[in-house]
Amino acid sequence: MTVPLSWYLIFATALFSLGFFAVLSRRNAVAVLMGVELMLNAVNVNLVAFWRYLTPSDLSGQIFVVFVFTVAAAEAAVGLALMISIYRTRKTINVDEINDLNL
Amino acid sequence: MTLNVSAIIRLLSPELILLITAFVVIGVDLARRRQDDGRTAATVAVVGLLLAAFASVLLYLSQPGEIVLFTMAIDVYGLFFKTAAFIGIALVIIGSVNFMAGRSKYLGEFYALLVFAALAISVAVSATNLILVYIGIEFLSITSYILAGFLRGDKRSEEAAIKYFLYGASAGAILLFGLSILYGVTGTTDMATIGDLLLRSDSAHWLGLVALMMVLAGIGYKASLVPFHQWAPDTYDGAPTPVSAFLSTASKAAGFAVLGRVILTAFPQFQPDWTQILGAIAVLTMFLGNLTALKQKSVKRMLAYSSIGQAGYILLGLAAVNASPDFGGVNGLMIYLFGYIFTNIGAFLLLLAIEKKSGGSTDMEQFDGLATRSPVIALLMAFFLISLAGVPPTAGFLGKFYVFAAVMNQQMLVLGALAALNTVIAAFYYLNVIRHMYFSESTVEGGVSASKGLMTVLVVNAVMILAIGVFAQFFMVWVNNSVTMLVANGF
Amino acid sequence: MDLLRSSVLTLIVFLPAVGSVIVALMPKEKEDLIKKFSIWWSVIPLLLTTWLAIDYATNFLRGNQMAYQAKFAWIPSIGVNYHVGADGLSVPLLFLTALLTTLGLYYSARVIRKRVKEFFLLFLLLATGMFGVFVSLDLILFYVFWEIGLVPMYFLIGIWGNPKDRPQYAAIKFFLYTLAGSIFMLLAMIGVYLSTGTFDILDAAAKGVWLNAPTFAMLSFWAFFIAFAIKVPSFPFHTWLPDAHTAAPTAGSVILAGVLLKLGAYGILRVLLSLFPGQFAQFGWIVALLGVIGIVYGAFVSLAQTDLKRLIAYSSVSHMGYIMLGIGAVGVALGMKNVAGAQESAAMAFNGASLQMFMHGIITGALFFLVGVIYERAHTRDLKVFGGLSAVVPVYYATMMFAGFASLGLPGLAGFWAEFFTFRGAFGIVPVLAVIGVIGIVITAAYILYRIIQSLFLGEFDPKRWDHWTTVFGEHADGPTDMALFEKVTLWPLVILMVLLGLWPTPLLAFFNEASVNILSSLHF
Amino acid sequence: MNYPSVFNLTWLIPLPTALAFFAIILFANPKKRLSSNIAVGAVILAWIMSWAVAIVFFLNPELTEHPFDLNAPWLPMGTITFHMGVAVDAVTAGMLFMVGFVLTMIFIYSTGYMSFPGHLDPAKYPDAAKEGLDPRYSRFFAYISLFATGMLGLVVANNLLMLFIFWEIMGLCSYLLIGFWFDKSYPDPKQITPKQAGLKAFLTTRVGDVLFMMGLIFLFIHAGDLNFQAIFGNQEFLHELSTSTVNLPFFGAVTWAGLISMLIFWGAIGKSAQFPLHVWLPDAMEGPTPVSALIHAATMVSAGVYLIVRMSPLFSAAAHGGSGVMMFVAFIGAFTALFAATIAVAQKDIKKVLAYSTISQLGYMFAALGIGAWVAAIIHLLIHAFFKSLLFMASGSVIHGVEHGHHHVHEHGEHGHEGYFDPQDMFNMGGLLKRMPVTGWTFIIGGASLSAFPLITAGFWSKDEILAHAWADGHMAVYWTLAAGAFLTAFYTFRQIFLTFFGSPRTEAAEHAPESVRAMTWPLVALAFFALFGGFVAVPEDFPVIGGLASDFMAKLMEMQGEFYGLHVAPAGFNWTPALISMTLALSGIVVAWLVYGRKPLAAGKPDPLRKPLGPIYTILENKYYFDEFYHLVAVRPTLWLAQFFFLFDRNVIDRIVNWVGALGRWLAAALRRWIDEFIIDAAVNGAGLVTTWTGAVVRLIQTGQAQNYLLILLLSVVVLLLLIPLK
Repeated sequence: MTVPLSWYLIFATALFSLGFFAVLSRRNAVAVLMGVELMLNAVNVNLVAFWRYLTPSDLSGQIFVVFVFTVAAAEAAVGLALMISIYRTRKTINVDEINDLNL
Repeated sequence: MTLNVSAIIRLLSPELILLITAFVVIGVDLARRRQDDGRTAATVAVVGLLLAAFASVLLYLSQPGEIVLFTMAIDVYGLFFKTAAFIGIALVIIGSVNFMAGRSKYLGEFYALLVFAALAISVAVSATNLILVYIGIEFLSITSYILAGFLRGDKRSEEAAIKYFLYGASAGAILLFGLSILYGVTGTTDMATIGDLLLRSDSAHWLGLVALMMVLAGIGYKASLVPFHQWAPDTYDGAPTPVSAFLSTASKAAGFAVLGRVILTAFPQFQPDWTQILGAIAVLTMFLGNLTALKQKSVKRMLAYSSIGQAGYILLGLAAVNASPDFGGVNGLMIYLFGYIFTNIGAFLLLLAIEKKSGGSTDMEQFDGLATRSPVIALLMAFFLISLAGVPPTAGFLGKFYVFAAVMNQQMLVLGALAALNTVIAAFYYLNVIRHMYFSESTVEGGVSASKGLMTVLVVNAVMILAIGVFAQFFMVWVNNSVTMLVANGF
Repeated sequence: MDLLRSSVLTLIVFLPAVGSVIVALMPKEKEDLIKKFSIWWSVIPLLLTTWLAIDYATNFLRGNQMAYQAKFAWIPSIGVNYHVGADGLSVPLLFLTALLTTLGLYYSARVIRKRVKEFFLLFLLLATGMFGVFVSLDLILFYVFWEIGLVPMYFLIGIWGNPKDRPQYAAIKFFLYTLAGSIFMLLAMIGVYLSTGTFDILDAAAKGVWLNAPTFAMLSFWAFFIAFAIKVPSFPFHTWLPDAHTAAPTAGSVILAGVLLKLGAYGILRVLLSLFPGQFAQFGWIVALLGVIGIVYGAFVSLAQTDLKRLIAYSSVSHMGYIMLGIGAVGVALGMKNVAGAQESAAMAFNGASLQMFMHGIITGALFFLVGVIYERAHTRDLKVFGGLSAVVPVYYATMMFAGFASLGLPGLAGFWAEFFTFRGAFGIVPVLAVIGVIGIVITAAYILYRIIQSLFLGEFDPKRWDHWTTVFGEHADGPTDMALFEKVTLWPLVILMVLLGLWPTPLLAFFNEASVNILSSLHF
Repeated sequence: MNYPSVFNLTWLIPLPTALAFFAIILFANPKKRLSSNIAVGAVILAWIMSWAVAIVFFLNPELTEHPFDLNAPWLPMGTITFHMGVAVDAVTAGMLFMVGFVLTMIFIYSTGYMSFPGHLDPAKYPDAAKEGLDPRYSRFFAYISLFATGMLGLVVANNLLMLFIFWEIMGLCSYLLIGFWFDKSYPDPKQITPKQAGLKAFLTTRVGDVLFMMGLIFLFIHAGDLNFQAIFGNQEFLHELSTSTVNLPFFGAVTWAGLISMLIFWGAIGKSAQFPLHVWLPDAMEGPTPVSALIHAATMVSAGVYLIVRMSPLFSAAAHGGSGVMMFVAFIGAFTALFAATIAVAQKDIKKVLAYSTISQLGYMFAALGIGAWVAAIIHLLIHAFFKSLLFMASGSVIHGVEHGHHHVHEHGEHGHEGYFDPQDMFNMGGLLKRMPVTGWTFIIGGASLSAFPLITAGFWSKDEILAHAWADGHMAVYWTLAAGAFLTAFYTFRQIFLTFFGSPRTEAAEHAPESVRAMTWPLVALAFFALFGGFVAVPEDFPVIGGLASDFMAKLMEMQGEFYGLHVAPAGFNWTPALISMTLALSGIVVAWLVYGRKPLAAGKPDPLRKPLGPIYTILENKYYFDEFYHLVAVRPTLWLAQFFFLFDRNVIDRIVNWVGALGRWLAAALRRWIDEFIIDAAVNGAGLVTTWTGAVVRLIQTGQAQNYLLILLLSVVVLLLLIPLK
């Protein structure tokens, strides 16, 4: 007996939502970034599951995952750099305090 | 389809040129002396971008239609956008040399990043594979985050960057989710195949729609489409002005190009659905952008909203896409974008001159009586604004004309009427700036001055705007060719 | 000769634009040079249009054709051509435009003192827009010129407008109002293309527009009509006009009233009539009704004015009503093909409307110049402070009398023929509306005589009532001085035209009649 | 048909004065004498040509069968071409004879009359005062030259459109000349000033003119042409016009001929100051007296009659078709004749009396036309012109004299009374016959003619003809109305004569009034000749004793002309009964006037002896039945009120609509901003908070910053988009 595909998908969706919830609810920018990472990894679960269940012979799903990892890393690097820079000028990385530009 | 290496190098020559250029720029910068204001690096970057543009044009003229490395379509559609984006970024660089010189130490990185952004755009608009679409978009996003926050220590710039970053990262995740669904439904990441497969299976329809919606959100934010636009005003407003110029033009164009290619190749059978949704989004985008722009006191922020409004018109082309050879919609989108790139870069970069005089403010008062203080600058600004308003014989008119025509061609009368109404609303705030420049008495003493580079860019933009409007046929042939190929390829 | 004939319209249209580029290149301190150059440069189109009129009259008047055509592909991928041509309808209007432009420049050279270079530059550019509309035979070209004319006028009103009259408000109102109309016209133009596959007015008219889609035809008709009606302006789209006219500098008002308003009427006759004859027949009565309301309403509102310039502005609303009445009558007549005499009446209504276009141009042009004459001296236009000027400034008085009486349609002066032909046509087609319209004639007489002539000229001149007199050159003066030479040179050509055309309208009528016969017969009427 | 070559001159007749007009306004303007010389020279030229044409026509009565008609292409109208041209028939010839002569006399008279006017301050116009000429002397001659062009053109025009054009040009001149002394004002603010009078005249006649134009246009539509001979030579067309009908609101079905005639007649009512559009003419007397003589007595006002004379074939066709338009003409004419005469009785202004008498006499002519007495109307028109212009010019001479007398008194140091002095008030005159014998006697001749003093005056013959017709054709109501009018006419005329010329001077001004210069008196004498003997061109053939002796060639000629136009205008023949009645009435009018004013001359400062016996009626008459006030109330005020209303409507409603749209846009922009801020974001945040509450998670877990608000919207948008899918 194998785990059905849908389980993976539900898990991934839950993970994605959790990530999004973190993005929305955390005030610390680093925590928000972690939420984003969670969302990206949720998709990775999706991709790997699809690959394994649907097209095990074609590697594109796996390749995709690899690229997502890479992108996520780059994104995290840039994001953290930004936050450091902001922390230097503002002494805070609270998202709701970084709000000088208004409608 | 297998190609030999030399063919691949030829077809990817713009990208390769950009790659080399980027590294050369960094290298030049490493060797930079203190007193150099980054001019050398900028020159290299511009030369590289123009070479890449030239290469794209040459490739365009050879009418290619090949898929390189299974993931990139080197076709006229992509090449058109590449050319436009390269030229646009080159103009941004030329115009910003003086501005950046005093503001940052890391000038080489700045220009290199812009070249990288060009490369990202180049990759994104060619991508025929979901993976490359994602990579291209993210590549562009990441360079853009850095560019937006480039002025370290500048609160506004940093805020612009972090907002953009948080929004972009989340939107990217949504895009990715959508793409994963697409992959899951079809088992492939090649968009043309996906299009075919979706066409054949009815069962995947609703999942396809889910993917479509997510893709729309994930790419639409790049094009600042309502309701995925909210980062845009803050970022355009806060980012260094040359970056705003870049973000609101080349980057946005890339967004539209990718969106166009994705929905035309991967979702052709969903046309009835996305036609309606895109139409609604276009209307929302126009109204929100234009109505909000009405109220702005800062011209930069006004232009930020205006560029949202403009995105609405551009999207009309996609919403009304059809197979007719003259008013097919996509050609409207393309010619609109082409003219819009020059117009908006002109308008944004012109703010540099104002900011220099005012020390950063672009409030309306800074424009009072500009026509008497600096007649040439005022005239150029007026010209850009008139083009944005869509008055003939400018590029802005030609673009509006084509997207309106596409809308009419699809008999979307209400959409056409709403778009027309928006033109009037928009004219009001564009004219308002002209009013300040020409009718009001100066509240500020002395003229504004533009560096040689900036002036050159502004004049080139103005000339291009007029040229596109007057020699419309020349440009339309390019555009129509591109569309023909695209239609032949997938749609 | 053939070369000249095929290029003359292009020359007329683009020479002013070239002139404005040359002005742009001149240093702005050299005001004298700029002024002289602009004036003489504008004489070239004037001479060309004069030649055009003579040549047309001698060679084409009975040829039943659109003459001086030139056609080049502009955006061939969608069949947009640079296609220009002139017939009996456009030739006189071209001449009028050239004349008023030259006179306007000449007059402005003396009274415009700030930002001279920009003024002359924009004025020349404006001429290109106006000429362009009158010669365009391609819808997109028509639209392009239509909009080009809009921009300089916006600046003319906004920059050189009298600060007391809210020029910025007036300018933006003018621009947005017109744009609001024309943008929908653009959609309708696209519709024409989608229906016929061409933007060419003549071709599209020959093919018929939306013949099988009455709803689209109707929508297109209204889109075109509203754009034109705003420009005319017809009641109830007229409210931009009093503000714009009042605020604009003298020469701007002259061009605005003299030519820009005619663009709308011209558009209806050239574009709407030939592209949508069926809808015109159906809705002609609405056009005529709006015209009649405009006549009467405009006249009454004029009667209530105490500001001279605003009065004349409203009088334009009334006078443009005649054009709308005439045009509407033509439309109604299209639906009366079997009624005896309808064809003749339609021709006369057409003639009346087109005559009114020309006559109103010279008459109201002159009237606005005359307002300028007094305003430059008194620096007010409030009719209540004047009186008795007839004894003090007899030349001004005489000139105003000619223009005023021409405006009220006195036989023997130009305005009468327009009214007569319009009513002759309208009575044969829409008698009830025409009967209401004649009320306007009486009220017109009332406001011209009671408001203008009596307030300005009659009674005893009392120097105590107003003491801010200067000469036209700005020097202090104890009372009004009579018209200076340059004012006479500006105004008398118009007065001479009023008298000559009043006594002998035949040459002008020959042009319009030719156009009316051609256009109506092309509608299989 | 070979026409005498002199007819080819016809089109030239209006030309000299037109050229004079332009010559004066453009060149001769600064030189006053030169201007008047040009004008007089031009009018003499016109006079010679007019008489040449007229007399040649008189000598060739057979021409009535083939009236001269000369055409030139004029206006292209669709596929047809409208022709302009001139025509000469008996009516034209008669008019040319009268107009040419009267014009010339009045031009000459004006050279004397237009001296420096009393109401102007000589200090302001030193040059003009030194010359002793009106400061705008040249302008005056320019205007009357233009007027002469209008009148001559109207007479020779061969189509209704040209007639209308000249008609309007005369209206313009009338306006200009009435308001000639535009700077004159009176201490009594209620007294109408020249500028107001001009306006009133123009606007009142404009009402008629507009209706006239409508009639003209309808005629044009039906006939396809406006040439008189083309229309009236086409009996079939006239018949058709009189049988085809049109449905009008309120009036029901009327024939086209009736409608057109009626509209055209309204033009005549306005121009000839008939009831109810008569109000402008008395006020028109504010103009210089030559103007009153010329325009408001002899020529322009009678153009209305001329118009109906011209259009009579149409009227008669309309009558044959059963339309009551002829009866209406007769009614208006007769009513006006009596109505105006009653007002004249109570006027104190010498010119106003004459003005009302003009209205009244024009009423006679219309009455004649209404009952079909075409010839009588024409003859009375011609003769009236002579004696009425004579009367006006003589009264002008009187005014001139009194004004001079007034000045004379003032210059000689008697500054005792500084009050306003009205030189036109008959109660300021008296005994002037001695001071101004030529003026006096010619006035009396004119007055006698106006009163139809039997046998020896021209007025008797022409008026008698009308009365005889009314009697003979059985129009008893018309007859008695006109007869009563005749009595009143004689009465007020001699009231005027007695008040002005007899008794003793009631003011010093009258005492010192000098006789006028010769330029003024000679025309009086010349006109007096015609006022006396002009009537002998129309003595009925069967009149006792002199019936065959005097010529009636004019009546014959007109009769023939009438036949040509299909009008059956046989002479009424002489009948003792009406003749005696009218003679008696005229004479008794004179006698009554003598009893009231002549027997015991009025003393200075005494009121009009009629005031007491007539009581309130006198007040009503004096105030002209309050017509001015009535019109002010029902026409002028509502118009101005309406104008104001529309203006406010325009500013506050129509214009606002646009501004509202603009404001709506701006409001939307603001609202959108608020809405996004407060509604969407807050609601979204709260909503999300609620959701978390429900799910039992930590309350207020989400405390978003702005960036996260954006992300929330992003999420919600995607959710909304996804929710759209089931709708598919």
